Amino acid sequence: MTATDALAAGDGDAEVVAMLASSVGAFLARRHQRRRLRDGTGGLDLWREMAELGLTGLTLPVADGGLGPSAVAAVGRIFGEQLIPEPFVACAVMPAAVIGALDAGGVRDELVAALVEGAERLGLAWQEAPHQMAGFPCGCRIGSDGRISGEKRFVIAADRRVLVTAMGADGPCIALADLAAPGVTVVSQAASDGAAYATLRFEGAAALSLIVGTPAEVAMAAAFDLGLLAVAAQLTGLADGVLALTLEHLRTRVQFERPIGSFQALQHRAVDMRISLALAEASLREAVRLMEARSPHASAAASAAKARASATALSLTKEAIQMHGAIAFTEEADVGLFARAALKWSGYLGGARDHRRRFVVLGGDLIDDE
Amino acid sequence: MTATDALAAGDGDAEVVAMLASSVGAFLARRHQRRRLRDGTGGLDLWREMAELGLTGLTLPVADGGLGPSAVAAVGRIFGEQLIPEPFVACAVMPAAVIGALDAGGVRDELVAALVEGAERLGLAWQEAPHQMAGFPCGCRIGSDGRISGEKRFVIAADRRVLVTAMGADGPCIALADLAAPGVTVVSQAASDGAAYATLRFEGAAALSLIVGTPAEVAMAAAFDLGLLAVAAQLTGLADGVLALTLEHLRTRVQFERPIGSFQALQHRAVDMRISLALAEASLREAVRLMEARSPHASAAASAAKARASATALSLTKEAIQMHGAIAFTEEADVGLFARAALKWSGYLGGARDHRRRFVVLGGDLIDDE
Amino acid sequence: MTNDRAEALRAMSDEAFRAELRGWLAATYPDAWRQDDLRPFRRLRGADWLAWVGMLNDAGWRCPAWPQAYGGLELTFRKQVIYQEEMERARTARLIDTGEVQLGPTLMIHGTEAQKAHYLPAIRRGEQVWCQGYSEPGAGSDLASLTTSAEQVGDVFRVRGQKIWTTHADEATHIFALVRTSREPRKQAGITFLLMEMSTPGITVRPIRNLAGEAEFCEVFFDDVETPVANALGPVGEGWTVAKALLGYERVWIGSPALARRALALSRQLLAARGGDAGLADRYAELAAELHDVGALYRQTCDAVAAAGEPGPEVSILKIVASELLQRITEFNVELAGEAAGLTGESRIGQVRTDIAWQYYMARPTTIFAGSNEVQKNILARAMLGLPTG
Amino acid sequence: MTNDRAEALRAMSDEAFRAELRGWLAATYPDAWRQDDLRPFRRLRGADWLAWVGMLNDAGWRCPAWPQAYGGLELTFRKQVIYQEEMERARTARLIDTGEVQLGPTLMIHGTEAQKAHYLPAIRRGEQVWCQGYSEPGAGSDLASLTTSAEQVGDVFRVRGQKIWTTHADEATHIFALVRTSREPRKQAGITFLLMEMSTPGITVRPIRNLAGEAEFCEVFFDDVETPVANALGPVGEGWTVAKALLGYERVWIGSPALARRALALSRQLLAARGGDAGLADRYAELAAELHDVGALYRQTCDAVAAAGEPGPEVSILKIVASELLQRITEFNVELAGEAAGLTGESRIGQVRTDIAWQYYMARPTTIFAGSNEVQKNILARAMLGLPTG
Repeated sequence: MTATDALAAGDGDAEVVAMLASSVGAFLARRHQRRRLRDGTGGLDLWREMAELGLTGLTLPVADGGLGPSAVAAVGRIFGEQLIPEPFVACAVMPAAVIGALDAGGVRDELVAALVEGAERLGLAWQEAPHQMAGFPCGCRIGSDGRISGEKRFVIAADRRVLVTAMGADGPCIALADLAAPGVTVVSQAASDGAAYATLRFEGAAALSLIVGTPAEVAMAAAFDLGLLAVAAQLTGLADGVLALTLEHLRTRVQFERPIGSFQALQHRAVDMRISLALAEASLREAVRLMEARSPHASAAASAAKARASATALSLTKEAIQMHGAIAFTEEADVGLFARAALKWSGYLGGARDHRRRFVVLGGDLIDDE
Repeated sequence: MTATDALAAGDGDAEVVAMLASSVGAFLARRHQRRRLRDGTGGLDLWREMAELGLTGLTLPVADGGLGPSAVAAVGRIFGEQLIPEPFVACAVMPAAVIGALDAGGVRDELVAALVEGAERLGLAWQEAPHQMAGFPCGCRIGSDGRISGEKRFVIAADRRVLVTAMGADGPCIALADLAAPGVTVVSQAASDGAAYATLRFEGAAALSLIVGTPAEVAMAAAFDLGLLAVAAQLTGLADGVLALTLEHLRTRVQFERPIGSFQALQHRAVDMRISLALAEASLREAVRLMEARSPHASAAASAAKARASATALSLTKEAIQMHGAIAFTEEADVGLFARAALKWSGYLGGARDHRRRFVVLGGDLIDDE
Repeated sequence: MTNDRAEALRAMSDEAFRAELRGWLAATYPDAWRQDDLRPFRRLRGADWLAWVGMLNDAGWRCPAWPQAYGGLELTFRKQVIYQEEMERARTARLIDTGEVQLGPTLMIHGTEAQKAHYLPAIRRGEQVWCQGYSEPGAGSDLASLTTSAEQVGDVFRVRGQKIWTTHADEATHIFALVRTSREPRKQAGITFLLMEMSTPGITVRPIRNLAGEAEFCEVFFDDVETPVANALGPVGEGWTVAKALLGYERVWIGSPALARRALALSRQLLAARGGDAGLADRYAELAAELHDVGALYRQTCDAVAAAGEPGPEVSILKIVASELLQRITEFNVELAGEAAGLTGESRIGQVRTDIAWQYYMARPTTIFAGSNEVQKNILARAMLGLPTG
Repeated sequence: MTNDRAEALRAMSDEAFRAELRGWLAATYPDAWRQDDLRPFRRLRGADWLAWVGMLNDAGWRCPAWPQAYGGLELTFRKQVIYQEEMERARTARLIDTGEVQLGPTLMIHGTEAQKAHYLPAIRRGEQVWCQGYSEPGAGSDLASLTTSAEQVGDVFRVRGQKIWTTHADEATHIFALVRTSREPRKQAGITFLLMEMSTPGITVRPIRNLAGEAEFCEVFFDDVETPVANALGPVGEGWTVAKALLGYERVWIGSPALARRALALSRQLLAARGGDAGLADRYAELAAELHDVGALYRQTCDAVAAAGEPGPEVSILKIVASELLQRITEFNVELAGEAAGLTGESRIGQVRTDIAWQYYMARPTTIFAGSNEVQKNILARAMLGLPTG
């Protein structure tokens, strides 16, 4: 049973998801090499090709062509295993979840089209400080005139426009802002997976309010949980990929006239790595299951999956470096690329400790008790 | 270099301490078998013999025959390695530190004599709840009429009388109470090292105030730090003993036609055990050095040593059980005795987490920075 | 119990089956036997054991995995999983029934008709209580090096030697044991699977008190014990193969995190008794999230077994993670209890009536028994990861 | 520097010596070179390296361990410890001086008078910058399997092969390398310790960019490089023994927790920037207490070496604990930084100007180089614990 099969198992659209995963795999084999990671993302052309495969609108409602959590997880795993730097989570999974929640009409139609066609990478700017969980931090305000002020951080790769969360007179609001508009400053900084993080500063910049109040909160919460699921899937795929690389190294690297994988101390550590991966896969599948079922425990399970995947990706890449020895420390070694991406993704949308705390706050520890 | 040598190194009284350790070692080889642990402590006769060796007054001032921290640590290590259940810490190290601080005169002379002759095991009742650090918890009050009310917990093996900490009108106070007096209830419960824990309840019981105010606080603080040092030494000795037992097992137990100590995975774990022990020994020596030097950092170092020793004793006994296999789980196996004593001593006077916190609160993390 | 009963249960939907069992347990199971904070890993022994087996028989819940031909319920694996889940949910005490779980399935494969007719009904009714004689003082992880011998003298085997770690041997009426009937170059050859009555002259049992003060395991001594050659199960000299077949679904259940869940429920209460301590809460969250993940892996593995029919090597992962997590949680409870962990016997911490040392000790052997975790990792390294031998 | 200077330092009390060095560093050491939150493990390179060696020479602080006969200060081990401590305390950048620390002592033991006269003064003055050519792509932990060959042709060796992980080879003027001069049954035999100028025709250096984006290590290729036979250090074929002698006190310094201390200072600031988080504070306390214990072990080991004269196998323990602790602290800093750990290059967290990924990456090789921790544990298992071989 492959990981993708496993994820798809029990889902009504299993066949669709399997077909999607297979076409994504074929596409990436053609378009992507890990080495590309050093050079940043592939730009809008590549993004458009991904859109053609249907990857940018997976979290839209079914009526708009969305496929739901199991598809998100299946694609996320492939992005992780192949270390794809394209901003799948930040510019597809999360914005699509918000856009799908908008009232029908002009702006929604235009945004859905932009997403589905891959015409631009739309960002979702919600976070204002490290370690923040979803919600509406109060630093960013929107006036009744639609002007936004405040700062957003850790925003990934928006090309032209960005969805921004802000507090207004009528409560939480998600608005659409143009990055080229007066009063918007964008400062980008390279990040270790190849996709930059940006800080956006709004100083009375014009924005278009899209959704307000409880619906805005619900949309943002859904986007966050789907984002968690997707990053957890990427991290799990990453862990899978780096373990495969390491096992291959253990089987073939000879020192002291033996393949180093025949040394028992390394064997036991390799088994521990495999066990961590098994738990990450299990936690991810559980989150998919509960999200597909729209369970009240879905958010807790998404946090558990993100926590486990973050911890697993960090520990497996560290062990992989140690087992590869010095060669792992060179910039050109693939194992180092896994370590760099793990560093970024494990912290993105909150780290292991943050999400274990959220898991308990949401009552995840009580799911199995009466 | 033996552990005892190492502990004595750099101390002015190194020779005296070495002689003491040697005589204690010889005495215990004659008087004690580990097996005795199952049957509780050896009673007052054995205590008196220990007193004759000078073990009960080690923390008295030099003028009263005390030998100071390095002697406490050296003796504590032997008690730990041999799993001696006699209440060395609770009825010698800690009460002697308090008694030594009393004003010269009648009661002091009598108590010093009782200690040094081993006429009775005097307790020090200060604690009122688990995880408490030294100080004067407010649950126990002493009136101006010398009557005490309140409850003390985790008191070890007082025969007849006990030193009690209480809050009075004039501030903190250490008083002397008779356990047989009206208004005193003693409830004992067996503990896993063979020496029982008692809960003492005072309901207007008569007591004799011995020391009040800041001097009482200073005396209690000194008793606590010396107690920490002594338990840390016992735990370090215990870790040393159980590692020796385990290494012997690894060298001799044959499975799959090989001594199991030839398996690399177990070798690396055995090295990790030895490393833990090395850190416990180092932390203990550092605490001895700073206490001997009356350094302002001595309390922090004592907490570091207790934290490290607690964690090491627990982890080494767990690993020892695993490496011994099923046999370790029998009540008659020595390795189980080590596990049981580790369970008691690692929590006694506060566990690893408690003491790491105290270490930071006392600024121990800043010792090496300017 | 009749075939009608089995058929009725088999005909039910999974949900109805679950509701039926849950209702019966709620109505029937004695509170005194339930696992609680004092005895979170409680097992039934002696008269309680017999009484519970009798209740299961009377109400038609006995032997869920056995074929109807032998009086079992012949439930689907999915319903067996539900059966385990509901027992755990009701906090029923663990029932060590070596006859039902281990010997029974082996008899069905390797037993003669006479053996099956003689033993299986008695096992089901609880009239025979079986124990397993495998380990020896010199043969633990390396079981094939066993030396207890059985010499054929006419139509009897004369058995000499010693077994150890025999669970509940002091309450068993019968024992099945691996004995050496010949010396062969390959250690696994020449071993025979032998059935014996505990009352046979020459068998002596010595219970072993464990760290927690309980007599859970025994030594069993064989001093020229004579047992009919007909009591060999399967061919003489083929006992290693017979014993190997015996694992089956047992390997799934042993990976259940039910005990870890009991232990964490205790953690939650001890943590509450400490009053908001954020550092300890972080550690609790870590263990709780791990339990969640292990629980997910366990359920998914059960689903995979239900689909595939046979457990693969990956069930060893469950045994490792469930046992190690159980230990870590009991260690956390020691930390939470502080000084009280040093007490022997019952103690009260806040409102919790518990015995911290007992649960700590009882969790120790889970990483040692049923194939030590080290041996499991050796096997996984080769079977699952394809790592080379030295 | 004169012998007078060395004699003056030797005559000082330890305390006076410490005060003298501390005062000089405070007055002289450029702030720009100090380790800080941005570059907690900073090393000097290139022109800075040359400038600092020049300052040390000018002020009479160069070569503290060398005998006066070779222009060194010939300090007691105790004073060498103080020298290290004060350098660390002043947060001076690490100075990788393979010539002073590694080659120098070996030359003093195995060098001919001509070799000593030619190389030692130049090393001391900083005119020769040496690098070490040991590891090869196929010979890492198993160094004895090296294959770079040196064929004797008349009075020259003709060297062919490749070295890797040669620190700072791109800035070195000279290299000492282990090369194979004959094939022997025992892998360690037939190896020769060879000295070469980097400018010799046929030597090519390729810097390797590392995970942190720095070119710290190099590959060095030997393409029919001819070097005089007289450049062998020690007997031809005995290079393994010559190289072994080279460890000495270096094994003590490598176990210093100075880098871990720098990393924890960063943790403290990041923790403060987070504002009271009790869960993280507990983790900080754990690491801080461990640093305290490792620091105590380090100082005690230094004292023991000062007393006994020679480091024993237990110094390997220090290398293991110092490197693993350093890694754990850098991982904690990653956790503290959260999303910011994913940034490449300088970032600001609260008031801290730092580079989280850089310190995380730079800590990785400490458990791999200078004898991987796994190899160290193999050795300790035998040498210190007396565990048997398989």
